[in-house]
Amino acid sequence: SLLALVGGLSGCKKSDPRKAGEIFIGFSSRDLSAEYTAKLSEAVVEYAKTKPGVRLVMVDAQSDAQKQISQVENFISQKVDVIILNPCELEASTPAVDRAKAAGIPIVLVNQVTKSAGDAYIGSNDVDAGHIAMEAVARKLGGQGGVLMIHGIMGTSAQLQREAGAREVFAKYPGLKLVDHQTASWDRAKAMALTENWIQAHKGKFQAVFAHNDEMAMGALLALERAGIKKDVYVIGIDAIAQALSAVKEGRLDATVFQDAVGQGKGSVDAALLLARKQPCPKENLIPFRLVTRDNLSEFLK
Amino acid sequence: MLDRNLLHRFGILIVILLIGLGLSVCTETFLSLSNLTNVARQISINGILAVGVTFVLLTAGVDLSLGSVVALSGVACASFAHPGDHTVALPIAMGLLTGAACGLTNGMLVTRGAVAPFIVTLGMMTVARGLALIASGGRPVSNMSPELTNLAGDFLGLPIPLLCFAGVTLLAWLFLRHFRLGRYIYAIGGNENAARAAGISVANVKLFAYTLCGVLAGLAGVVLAARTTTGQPNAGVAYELDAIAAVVIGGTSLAGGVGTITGTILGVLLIGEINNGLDLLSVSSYYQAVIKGVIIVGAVWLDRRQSRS
Amino acid sequence: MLDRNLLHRFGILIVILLIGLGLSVCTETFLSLSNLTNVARQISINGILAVGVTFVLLTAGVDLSLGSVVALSGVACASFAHPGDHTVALPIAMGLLTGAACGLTNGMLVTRGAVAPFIVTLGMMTVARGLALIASGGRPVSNMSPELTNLAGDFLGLPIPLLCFAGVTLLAWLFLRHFRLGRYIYAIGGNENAARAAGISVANVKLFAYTLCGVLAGLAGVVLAARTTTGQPNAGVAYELDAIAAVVIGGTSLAGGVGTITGTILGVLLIGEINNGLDLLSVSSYYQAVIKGVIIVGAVWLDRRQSRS
Amino acid sequence: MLRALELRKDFGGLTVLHPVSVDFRPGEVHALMGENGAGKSTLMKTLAGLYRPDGGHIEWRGQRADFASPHDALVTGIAMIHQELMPIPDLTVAENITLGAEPCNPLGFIDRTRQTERARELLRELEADINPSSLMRSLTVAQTQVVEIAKALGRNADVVLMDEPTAALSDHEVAALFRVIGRLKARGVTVVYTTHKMDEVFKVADRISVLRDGQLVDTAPADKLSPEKLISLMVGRELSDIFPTRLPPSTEVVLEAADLTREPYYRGISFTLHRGEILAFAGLMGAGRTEIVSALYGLQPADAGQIKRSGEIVRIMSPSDAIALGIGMVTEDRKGLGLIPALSVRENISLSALPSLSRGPLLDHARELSTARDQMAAFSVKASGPEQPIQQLSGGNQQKALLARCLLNQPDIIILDEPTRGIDIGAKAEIYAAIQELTRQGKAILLVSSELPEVIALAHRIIVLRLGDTSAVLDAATTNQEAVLRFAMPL
Ligand SMILES: Nc1ncnc2c1ncn2[C@@H]1O[C@H](COP(=O)(O)OP(=O)(O)OP(=O)(O)O)[C@@H](O)[C@H]1O
Ligand SMILES: Nc1ncnc2c1ncn2[C@@H]1O[C@H](COP(=O)(O)OP(=O)(O)OP(=O)(O)O)[C@@H](O)[C@H]1O
Ligand SMILES: [Mg+2]
Ligand SMILES: [Mg+2]
Repeated sequence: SLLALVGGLSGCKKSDPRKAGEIFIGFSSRDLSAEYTAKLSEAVVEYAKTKPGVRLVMVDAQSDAQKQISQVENFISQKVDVIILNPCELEASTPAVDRAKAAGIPIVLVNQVTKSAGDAYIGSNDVDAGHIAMEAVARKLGGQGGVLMIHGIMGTSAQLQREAGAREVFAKYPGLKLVDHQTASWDRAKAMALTENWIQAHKGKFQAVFAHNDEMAMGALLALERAGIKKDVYVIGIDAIAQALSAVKEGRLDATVFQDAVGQGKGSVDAALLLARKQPCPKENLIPFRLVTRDNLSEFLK
Repeated sequence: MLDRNLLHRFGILIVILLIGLGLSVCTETFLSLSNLTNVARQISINGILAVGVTFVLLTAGVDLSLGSVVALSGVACASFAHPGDHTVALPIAMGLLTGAACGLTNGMLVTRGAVAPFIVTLGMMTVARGLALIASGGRPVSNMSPELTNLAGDFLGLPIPLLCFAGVTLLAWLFLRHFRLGRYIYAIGGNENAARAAGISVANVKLFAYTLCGVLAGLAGVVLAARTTTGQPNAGVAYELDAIAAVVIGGTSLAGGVGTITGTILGVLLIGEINNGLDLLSVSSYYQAVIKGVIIVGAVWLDRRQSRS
Repeated sequence: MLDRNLLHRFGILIVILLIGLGLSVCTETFLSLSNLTNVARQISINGILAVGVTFVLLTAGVDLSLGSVVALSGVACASFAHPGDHTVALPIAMGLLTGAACGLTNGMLVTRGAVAPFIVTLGMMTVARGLALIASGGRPVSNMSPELTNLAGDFLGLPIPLLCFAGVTLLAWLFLRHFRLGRYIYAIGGNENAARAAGISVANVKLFAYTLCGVLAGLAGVVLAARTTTGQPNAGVAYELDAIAAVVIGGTSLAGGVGTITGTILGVLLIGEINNGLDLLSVSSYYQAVIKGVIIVGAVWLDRRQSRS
Repeated sequence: MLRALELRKDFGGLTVLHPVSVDFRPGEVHALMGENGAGKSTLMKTLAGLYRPDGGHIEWRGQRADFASPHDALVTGIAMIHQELMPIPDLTVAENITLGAEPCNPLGFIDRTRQTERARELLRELEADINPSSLMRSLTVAQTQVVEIAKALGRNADVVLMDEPTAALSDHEVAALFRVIGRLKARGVTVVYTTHKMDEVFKVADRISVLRDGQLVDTAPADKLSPEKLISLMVGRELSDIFPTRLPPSTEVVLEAADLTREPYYRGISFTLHRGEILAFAGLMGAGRTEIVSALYGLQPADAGQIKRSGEIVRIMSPSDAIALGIGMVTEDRKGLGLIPALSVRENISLSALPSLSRGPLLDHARELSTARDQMAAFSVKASGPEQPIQQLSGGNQQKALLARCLLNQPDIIILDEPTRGIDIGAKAEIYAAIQELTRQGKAILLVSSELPEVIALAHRIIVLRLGDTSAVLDAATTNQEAVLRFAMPL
C-alpha cells in the first residue's frame, strides 16, 4: 500500500512549473478544525480561484505557532510571491513575519496581528469583540448584575484579547459583577459541563453568560435550557457561526458578535495581489465586529 | 486476587469519600440531588469510554484513538439525524457502526499486522480525526432531530446517558467475570504466549477487545452528539487520556492482565468528582490544572501504598 | 542484536528514501538546500524530545508530560531573558533546571512512590501546564533579548537547533552504547527483576532516565522559546505524542529493553519528512491527517514485516 | 562465614520461614533440602538481600549484616543463582553474564573485548558451547540456566547460593558444574546448594540441612545420611518405591510422525506412538528435543514432514489445533509458556479446560472451583488456597499446577517436557504414579526429560537425539544410562 502511494506520488506531474506572470500565494491558516478559521480559509481559497493567473497554496498550522513558522520557511524556499498569514499567536507567530520580510517577500496578515507589522492587515481587533459582547450584556442588565465568563484555551491571543475587551466593560460598570470565570477550551461539551456546575454553585447569582466563542455559548445555552432557567439568563458568544445564528433566529441565543470571515478572506487576497504586483495597498483594512441580535439578524443570514 | 482488589477499591473509595466529604462541607450544593445528577450526566461519556478501554488495556494493549473515534461517530450519527430524515435507530446504528469499524481496523492491524497498539491507534487517532473533518467539511453537523437529542434527556427521572453508562458497566462486569472470553482477556494480558500455549486464540480475543472498545467509543460519540445537539468534527480531543487515566486509577495495569470494571468505575467517579468540585469551589482555571494533577497522582499513590501494606 | 537492528533501520530507511524520492520528483523544492535546512530546523525540537523519551521508554516507562514541560521551561527561560536582564546563560540554565525539576519529580514518584509512569506523567502534564499559566499570568512572556532569540538562528551556516539536536543525539548514542548506566537502562527495561538481582540500583537508574528526559524537554523549551521569541504557556500541546511516535517508529518497544538512538533519529526524520512533504504538495490538511496516519502505520508495518522475514 | 540467626519471613500474615538458624562454613558445600514450598528459596533470597527478614538477622564473618538490596549482598561477597531464570532477552549473553560488573576502561566506556573474553572464559569453565555474542532470546532453557550460573560465578563471591542450578541441565553440564564447585571449594568459597535430584546431593554436599514447612529439621554431615534417611527427613515419612512398574502398551497407533524437519534444529524425525505407550526423547542440551515436541503441539510447526493422528494426516499450526486433536502439553518453559502470573491457582489450572467448565459462553464458577480443588489435591499443590496468585507459589508447586492444567483437559496424547523439573522427590513419585495411571487408561505419552533414570524407568522406548538427528531408538527395558549417553554424545 505504501509502495502504491509512493508510486502514485511519483506519478504525479512535477507541480506545474511556474508560468510566466503567474502569481504564487502561500497561505498559512491558523487551524482548519476551528469553524471560524475554516470559513475564512475557504473564502480565501474560493476567492483566489476566481482570479486568473493566481495559484494559492494553503497549509494548516493546527494552532501551533512553531509549526506556522516552519510553514512560512517552507513558503520562502518555495519562492512564493506573497504570503497570507492567519497568525496563530500575537507573539509567537512574529518570527514568521520577520522571516518573510527578511526574505523580501510581502506578507499579509489576516484576522490576527503579530508583534511585527505585516505589509498589510485585514481583520478586526479581538479586543473589540470582547468589548462589544460585554457592552451588550451591560445594556441588557442595565449595568447591574452577575456575569459568568467562559474562556477559550488560556493564553491564546483570542482568549487574552477577548477577555481584555470584556474587562474594560467591567471597569466601566461597577454594578456589573464577574461571578466566576473558567476555561472551556473552545469546546462545547466542556462549556456545557462547566455551566451545569455553575448552575449548581451560583444559581440565581448570575443573569448573563459571555462565552469567548459561539461553540461554548451554545454549550452554555444547552445547559441553561436543560435546567429550565434560560429565560433568566442572557447568553452571548462571538463568531456568528451558522448554528449560533439559527439559535438567535429561534430566540434561544440572545446575541452573538459577527466577524466577517468572507470579507476578511477576500480582503486578504486582494491585498496580497496588490502587493505582489507592487501596487500601492492600504496598510490596514479593519472590518469591524458587529453585534447580531434578532433585530438585525436578516443582514447576516445569507 | 480478590482480597487485593478489594483493597485497591478501598483505597480509591476512601479518597473519593474524603473528597466528597470535604466538598459537602465547603459547598452547599455538592450533595444536592440536582448536582449529583449533573455529575452523573457529566461522567457518562468518560465512563463509557473507560469501560471500553479497560478491555483493551487488560490485553496489554492501548487505544489512543478514542477521542477521534468519538468525533467521527458523532459526525456519522448527526449526519443521519436530520429531522424527518430517518427513524432514531439509523443514526444510532451509524454511530455505533462507525466506532465498530474503527475498532475492528485497530484490532486487525494489531493482530494480523503485528504493529504495536500504540502506533496503530495513534495512526487511527489522526486518520479518524481527518475523516471526521472531511465528512463534515470541517463544520459541525447540526440540525439534529429532537428525537435524537432527547437521548441526552431524562428517562424516569434518570439521565439517559447515565443509564447507557450503567448498562454498559453492568454488561462489561458480567462479561469479564462470568464469560469465558472475559477470562481469556485476563489470560492474554497476563502472559500472551502462555495463553496461546493453553489453546486460546489470542488474535480473535484481541480483535474482540478492540472492536468492543470501538463500539463503545461510537456509543460515546452518539451520546455526545445528542448532548451537544451537533456532530462536532473537533470534539473529544484528549478524551482517551481521561479514559485511560480513569482505568489506571482504578487499578488496571498498563502491562495487562490485572484490573476490574469496579475499579474503572471508581476511577471515573474520582475524575468526575474532581472536575465538578473544582468548578463548584470556583478555583481559578490555572490552579484547577495543578490541583487536579496532584489529586490524581496522590490518590493513586495512597491507594498503592495501602494495598501494599 | 546488531543484525536485527540493522534490518529495522533498513526498513524505515527504505520508507524514508522512497518518500524522499517521490517528493523530489513531485516538487521542485523538496531537495533544495533551503528546504532541507528547513526540515532540519523543524525536526530539531521533536528530535530532542524523542531522544530524551527514548531513555524513559527503554526502561519500560513513559513520559506524557513532555509537551507541558516544554511550555513551562519555555516560560521559565523567557522570564529571565528580557534584554539587558542577565547574560544568556541564566535563562538557558533556568529552562534546563525547570525541565530537570519536572523530570526528577516524575522519577521520584515513579521509583519511590511506585505510581505507574502513565499516571505520574499524566499528572505532571496537567500540573506543568497549570504552573506555566500561573507563572506567566496566562500571557505569553515576550520581550526576549536578541542574544537568546538568536539561538534559533544559524552558526557556521547550520541552524543552531539542529546543532543542539545533533549534539544531544551523539551524546545519547555514546551513552546508551558505551556506558554502564546506558546498558543498565536496557537491562531494567528487559527484565527489572534480573537487573535488581544483579545488584543494579533500579530506582537510581530510572530516576536518571526521567531526569534526563526532563532536562531535554527543558532544552526543547528553550529552543522553542528562542524560535518563537516568546515563552508560550500553551505551547507544545501533544508534542509528547509526536516524540513517542518517532521513538516507536524507530523500533523501540514500549515494553522496554529494545531500541536504539539511531532508530529514534530515523523515526524523527520520517515524521519530519511527512510533515514537510505534505505541506509542499499542498495536500489539504484534512487529508494530510489521514495520509499521515496511514503512512506511519504502514511504515511500521512494512518495517516489522521485513525484520521478521 | 555466613550465618542465619533466627531468620523469619512472612508473606501477608503467612509465615514461610519459622525462625531458622544455620551456619555456612568456608569451603563447604552446604545442601539445603526440602519438599516444594519448604522455604529453601525464601531462605536463600533473604540471604542474598532480595527479601528483608521479618525477624532475626544475618551474620557475616561474625558481624551483623543488613542487606537492603541484592547490591549490598553482592558487594559483601554473596552471589546467587536464582531458581527462577532471569534472562534479559534482548541483551547478549556476554552482557547478561557481566551485568552489574562490566569491565570498563578508564574513561568509563565499557570494554567490550574484555567483556566478551570474561564471558567466554566463564562459559568455557562450565564447558558450555554458547556464543557470548548471541542474543539471550535465542537460547534454550538449559543454555539460559548455564548463563545464570556463569553470571553468579563471575562475581568471584565468597558465598555462592545455588538454587536448583541444575533443574534444566542434563548430566554433561551437571558434571561440568560439579568440577567448578570443586575448584570453588578449594579456594575456600562457600556453596549453598539446593536440588531435587537426589543423586546430586550426595555427590557434592559436605553438609545437608533439611527444611520442612519453613522449619529447620536437621543439619548433618552428608556422610552421616543415607538417601532413605534424607527422604524421610524431608517428607516426614518413608518412601519405598519411586518408580512404578511399566504396563505393556497396545498396538493401536495414535500418532505418527514422518520426516519432521526444521533446520537447523532437527531433521528426518519419524516415530509412531501407541495407545498406552510412553515414548521418551533423550539427548544432551540443545539436541532438539524441545523443538520436536513443540512442533507436535503447534507451538513451532515443522517446516517439512507429516503428522498422522490415528491414521489421518493432520496439520497442527497452533496449540488450539493440537488441543482439538486431543493433544496436551506441559512445556519446559514454565515462566514463558506456562504461568499466567497474576491469575490465581484456580484460574491457571482451569485455563485450558474452560470450554468444558462452562455453560454456553458462561463460566460455571462452582464447578471450576471444585475441579481446581480436586486437581490441587490430586497433584498435591501446596498453596494457601485456590485463590492464591500462582506467582506466589514455590517453583515446584507452580510446576504441579501446570501439570494439573494439562491433564484436566483429558488429552489422549500428552507431551511432557521436563515434567518433574524442580519437583520434590515425594511429589515425583506421585506424578510417576499418575503417569502410569494415564497409560493404564490408554493415553499415550511423549516424554522429554534430562533425568536419565526417570527416562529409563518410565519409558517403553527411547529415541536418542544427537544435534537434531535420530541416533538410536532403544528399548528402555534392556538399556542403561551408559548406552543412552553414548548415542547422545556428539561424535
Ligand atoms: N511472594 C510470596 N507471597 C506469598 N507467599 C509466598 C511468596 N513467595 C513464596 N511464598 C510461599 O512461601 C513458601 C516457600 O516457598 P519457597 O519458594 O521458599 O519454597 P522452596 O522450598 O524453594 O520450594 P521449591 O522446591 O518448590 O522451589 C511457599 O509455600 C510459597 O507459596
Ligand atoms: N545450528 C544451530 N544454530 C542455532 N541454534 C542451534 C543450532 N543447533 C542447535 N541449536 C540450539 O539448540 C536448540 C534446539 O534445542 P531444544 O531447545 O529443542 O533442545 P533440548 O534438546 O530440548 O535441550 P534443552 O531444552 O535441554 O536445552 C535451539 O533452540 C538452538 O538454540
Ligand atoms: Mg525454590
Ligand atoms: Mg528442552
